[in-house]
Amino acid sequence: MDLVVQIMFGVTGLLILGAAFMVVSVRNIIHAALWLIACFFGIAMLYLLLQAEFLAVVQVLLYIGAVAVLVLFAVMLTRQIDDPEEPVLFQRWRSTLLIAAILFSAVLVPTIYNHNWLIFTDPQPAFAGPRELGFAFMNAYLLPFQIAAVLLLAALVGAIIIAMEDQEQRRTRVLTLAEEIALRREQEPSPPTRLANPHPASSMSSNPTPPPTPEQAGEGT
Amino acid sequence: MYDVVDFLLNTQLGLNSPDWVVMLISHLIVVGMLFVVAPLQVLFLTYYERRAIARMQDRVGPNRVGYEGLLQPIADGVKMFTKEDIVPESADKRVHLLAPIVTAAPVMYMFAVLPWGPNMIAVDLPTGLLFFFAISSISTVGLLMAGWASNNKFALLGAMRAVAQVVSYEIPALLSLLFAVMFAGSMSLMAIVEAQGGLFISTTDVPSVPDLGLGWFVFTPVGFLAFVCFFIAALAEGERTPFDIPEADSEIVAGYMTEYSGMKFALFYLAQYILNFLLCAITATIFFGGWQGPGVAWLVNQSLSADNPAGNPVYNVLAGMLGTFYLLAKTYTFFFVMVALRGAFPRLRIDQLMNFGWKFLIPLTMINILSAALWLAITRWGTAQGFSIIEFAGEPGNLVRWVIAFAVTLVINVAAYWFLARLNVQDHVARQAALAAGWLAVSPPRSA
Amino acid sequence: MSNDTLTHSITFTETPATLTVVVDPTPQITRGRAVVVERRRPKAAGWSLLQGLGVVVDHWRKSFRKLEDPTQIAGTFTTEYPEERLPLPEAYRNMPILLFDDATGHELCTSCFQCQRICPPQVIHMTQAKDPETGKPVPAVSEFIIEYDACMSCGFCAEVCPFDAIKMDHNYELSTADHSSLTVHKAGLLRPVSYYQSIAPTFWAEAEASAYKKLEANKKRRPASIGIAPQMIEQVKAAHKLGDGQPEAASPPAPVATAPAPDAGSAATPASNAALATSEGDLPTDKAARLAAIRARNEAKKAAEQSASPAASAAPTASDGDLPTDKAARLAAIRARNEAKKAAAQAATDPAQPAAEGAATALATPDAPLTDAPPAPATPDAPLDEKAARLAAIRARNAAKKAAQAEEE
Amino acid sequence: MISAVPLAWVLMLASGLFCIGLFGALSRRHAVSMLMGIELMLNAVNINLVAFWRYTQPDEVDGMIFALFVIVVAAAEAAVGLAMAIAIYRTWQTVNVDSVDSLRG
Repeated sequence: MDLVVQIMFGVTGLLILGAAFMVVSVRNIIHAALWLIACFFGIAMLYLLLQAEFLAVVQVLLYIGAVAVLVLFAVMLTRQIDDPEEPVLFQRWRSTLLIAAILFSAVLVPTIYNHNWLIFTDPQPAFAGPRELGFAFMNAYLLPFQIAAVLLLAALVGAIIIAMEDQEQRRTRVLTLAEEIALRREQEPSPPTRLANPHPASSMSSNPTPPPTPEQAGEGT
Repeated sequence: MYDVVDFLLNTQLGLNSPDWVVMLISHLIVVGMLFVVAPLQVLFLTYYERRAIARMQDRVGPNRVGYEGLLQPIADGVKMFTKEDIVPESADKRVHLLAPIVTAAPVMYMFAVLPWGPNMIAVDLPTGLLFFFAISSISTVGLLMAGWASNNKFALLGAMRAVAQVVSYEIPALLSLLFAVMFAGSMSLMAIVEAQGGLFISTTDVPSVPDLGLGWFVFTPVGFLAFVCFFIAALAEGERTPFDIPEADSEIVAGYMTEYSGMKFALFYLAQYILNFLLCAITATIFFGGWQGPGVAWLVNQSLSADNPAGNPVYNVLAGMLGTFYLLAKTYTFFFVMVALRGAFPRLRIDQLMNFGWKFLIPLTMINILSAALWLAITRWGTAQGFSIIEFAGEPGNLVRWVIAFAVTLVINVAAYWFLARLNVQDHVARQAALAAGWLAVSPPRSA
Repeated sequence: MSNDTLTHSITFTETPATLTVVVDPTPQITRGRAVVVERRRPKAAGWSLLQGLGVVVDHWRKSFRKLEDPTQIAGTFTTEYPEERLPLPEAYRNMPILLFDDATGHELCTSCFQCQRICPPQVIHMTQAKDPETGKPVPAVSEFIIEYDACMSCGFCAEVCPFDAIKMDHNYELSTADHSSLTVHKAGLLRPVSYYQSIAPTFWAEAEASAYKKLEANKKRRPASIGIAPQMIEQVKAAHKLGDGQPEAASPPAPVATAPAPDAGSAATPASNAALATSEGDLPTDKAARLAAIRARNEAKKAAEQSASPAASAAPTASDGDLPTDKAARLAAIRARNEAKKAAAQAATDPAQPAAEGAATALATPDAPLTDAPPAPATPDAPLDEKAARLAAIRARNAAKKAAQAEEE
Repeated sequence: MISAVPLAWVLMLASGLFCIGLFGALSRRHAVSMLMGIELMLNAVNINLVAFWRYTQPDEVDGMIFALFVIVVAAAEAAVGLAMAIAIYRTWQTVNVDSVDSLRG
């Protein structure tokens, strides 16, 4: 039984580390995001191995269902033509690699191995489940819980404000052809021959408001 | 299933198999059954939908292949599987291949926590409800992969739309389900179903009501509002009309499925219909008592169990069959409603969809959570919880308390609905007026 | 511009009972170009959605009965096609057909070429019949071909026909896996008048009335020369004799053809007349024979091409010009006979088979005397057959020669 | 799990993940890639928290609570970070962070 668990742990660990490595090394950013999802999935599996079911489910729901999808979405929104010549990494990547390797081999590993951990060795412990979590959130951790909620709200509003397009730059409605033509005519009343304007959008942005007709001026749009 | 396999292997055959072998075999059997059931459901649902929508449009529907066209889905399936598998030249081949798998696999996982009958559940996870929606959110990744890997603008647009829609409607779906977790005190779907025994009043609210398996949550104002909200959100999650924006064929061909053919397309199709089935089933489970219905509780009482060693195992089978029958009947009823909605309503625009979700459904479900809390406080709390005002109505579990809770939550929910609807309509009217005032709803040019 | 002209202010006011539409008669320009339609606010948000759903479910509920008349707004309107069919309107037209008289078997077509001329896609082809003795053209058609696959169903041919001989059919089930079967010959085109009368009674009545009117006028004008065509007199008489025994309705709508035989007297033996009147004539023989000849040519060509090793020895002899002994040609003749038999099986008459066989033998021995070829009933067509067969044989020889040359090279 | 896999293994896994994430966050030029590196680091921390919870105090909820808070913060960070990436892209038409250097003297 121990061997089975060890094999499962090994597979999960390999999945996590391998996927994480691909995240930082793959050239295509979409592939990197997909590897990130694989890594998150491996971490959820690890949580299941660690008997933290609730966290595993939350990991899937929040990281894969929300964060990773958000990342993918953002990548697709900021799509640009990849220049194969352009380097993926900074010039200084060797030094950062060195820093990370030193951190791992000289600091983290010796610390982990030399510390004597206080291990709780009850073979059948009473696990804290979602019910206990709920009680803890409502009692001992109420204030942090509220603060986290406010943080989330702030992040939501902030993200919307940062990413919001300039409302004045865009039309709120798709015009019909008749409206489009009439609008163009209103904008440039003199040459009636220029019906087939190839760039209506650009002409729009240069002069977004039609000159107000008398009755419109009265209403104050 | 574990008991049955254990009985067969160790008692009948005397194999003395270890624990984990029994568990493995029993799980494999359950998984195998589910893997057979799921495609069969899809086959039936496609037929069912086509017949029903045809009737709604005064047509007959497929009735040529087999008796009344019952074999039509099989013919369609054969056609689908024999088609050529086309991968676009400039597609990202590996992601293109992976996308339908990533879309279809999570949907199969969702079967794991669906209770089919009393004690008939693959895994009774304590976090079942959360698991259900967590796993379903993985499918969106598959949609994005499909849209991106196809290297087709329609596919990408469809995927973007799908993800925006599914992610934003997951919020009202989960928020509207929170009340069930509060009522049942558990996220396990089995516990939620078991909390719905009774007769129009859940036995967890008033324990003295007779258990006819009709104490469905939908009979409370909280549950009803949550049901309406959840069903709308489920339509959006399952990409059903009127929320089928991601595959709006008049605008973006077939959305993220545009570049798929043959088996891969069939996988998408399969995933979609299984998801629809599961959403209907989860609606039935959480709001309409799942396998609960008249007679099931009686059969369960007669059956063999650890508490009742004198019971007859025939009743176990009968209870399971009746429970499954109730669940499937409810599920197909909801699917019929989905089909009727498809027949009745036109497709929404994406901005209408977002407005509806964020400005109407989410506030409404939040207010619904408030009234769910009130319901719990009124029906179950007392002096011990510091809520001594309610003590005049008697002990917790009293019918008077139930009536008070019903009235209070009804008032709150109706008022919330009315207020939010009015707010949204006013907003809409103001926008329309602004649009009517000029060709463009542009504000005056900036002074800069 | 037009923006300013289009503005009525329309107001819908819904009273409990009816919906009245109030249209302001004075056009007034309000807010530029918008048409303002004011509707009553629904009772509650989402109420109209439920109403819409109700309509759909109502249709679903009512759809289990059939739609009987168009005033109903719900009910299944599907016509389950192969089992049920909608009655076609009389004026429905699909493909042109040729008519012949039920009683006499007289074809109405006089080979005037009007339809061939007017046909926009030019899919009508016809050959005028000739008097076998004098060689002069007679007002009848010996072959009539319509390519159904290219026909556009315009109906011009039927409109232009002065003798009501060509009409538009109602049959629309023409799909076939065999493309060439859509080139329909005269035998496939002929329908009795009673058939057309059954599908389009009014139109036929009109046609008949106008024809009688014309006839009356002609009688007045040229009383002497009106009547049955002289070459038809004996046949008509014989047919009437027979028609006493056979009810008219029993005559099947299968093609009946009479030979444009000018010497009716010689062919007027009872036997031959019976053969004519019992619905199968000698036209199929003519057709079959020619078909056989054409096929024989094709077969010969094919055989010569295909039989590389066995015909290799025969090839030199073939190139010598000794065609009748040529193996390939004989093979072709045998095949032609088979084809002819098959064709004759369709016609299922005794006279057809000998004629076809005669054609085949004529092909095999092109120098055979004329008298060998067709037996009595087909006599009028014999020269035609002979000619065609000989032509085919010559062509077959040429094809064989060419094939042999190709092989030599 | 406890008897089969020592705590040090899980911590090693987490620290390895952390270092990979650190490398990614420091050396990728794409803004979203940097965010991904940060997500990896946060996840490594989460693994640690859950491992400590499981190995030392499975009957208490503190480890899970902290992990949940980390997840919340990570979600907020991802939302704001990606919004910034989109805003940057809209202004500069690129998301390579070293191209966004208008403050450089």
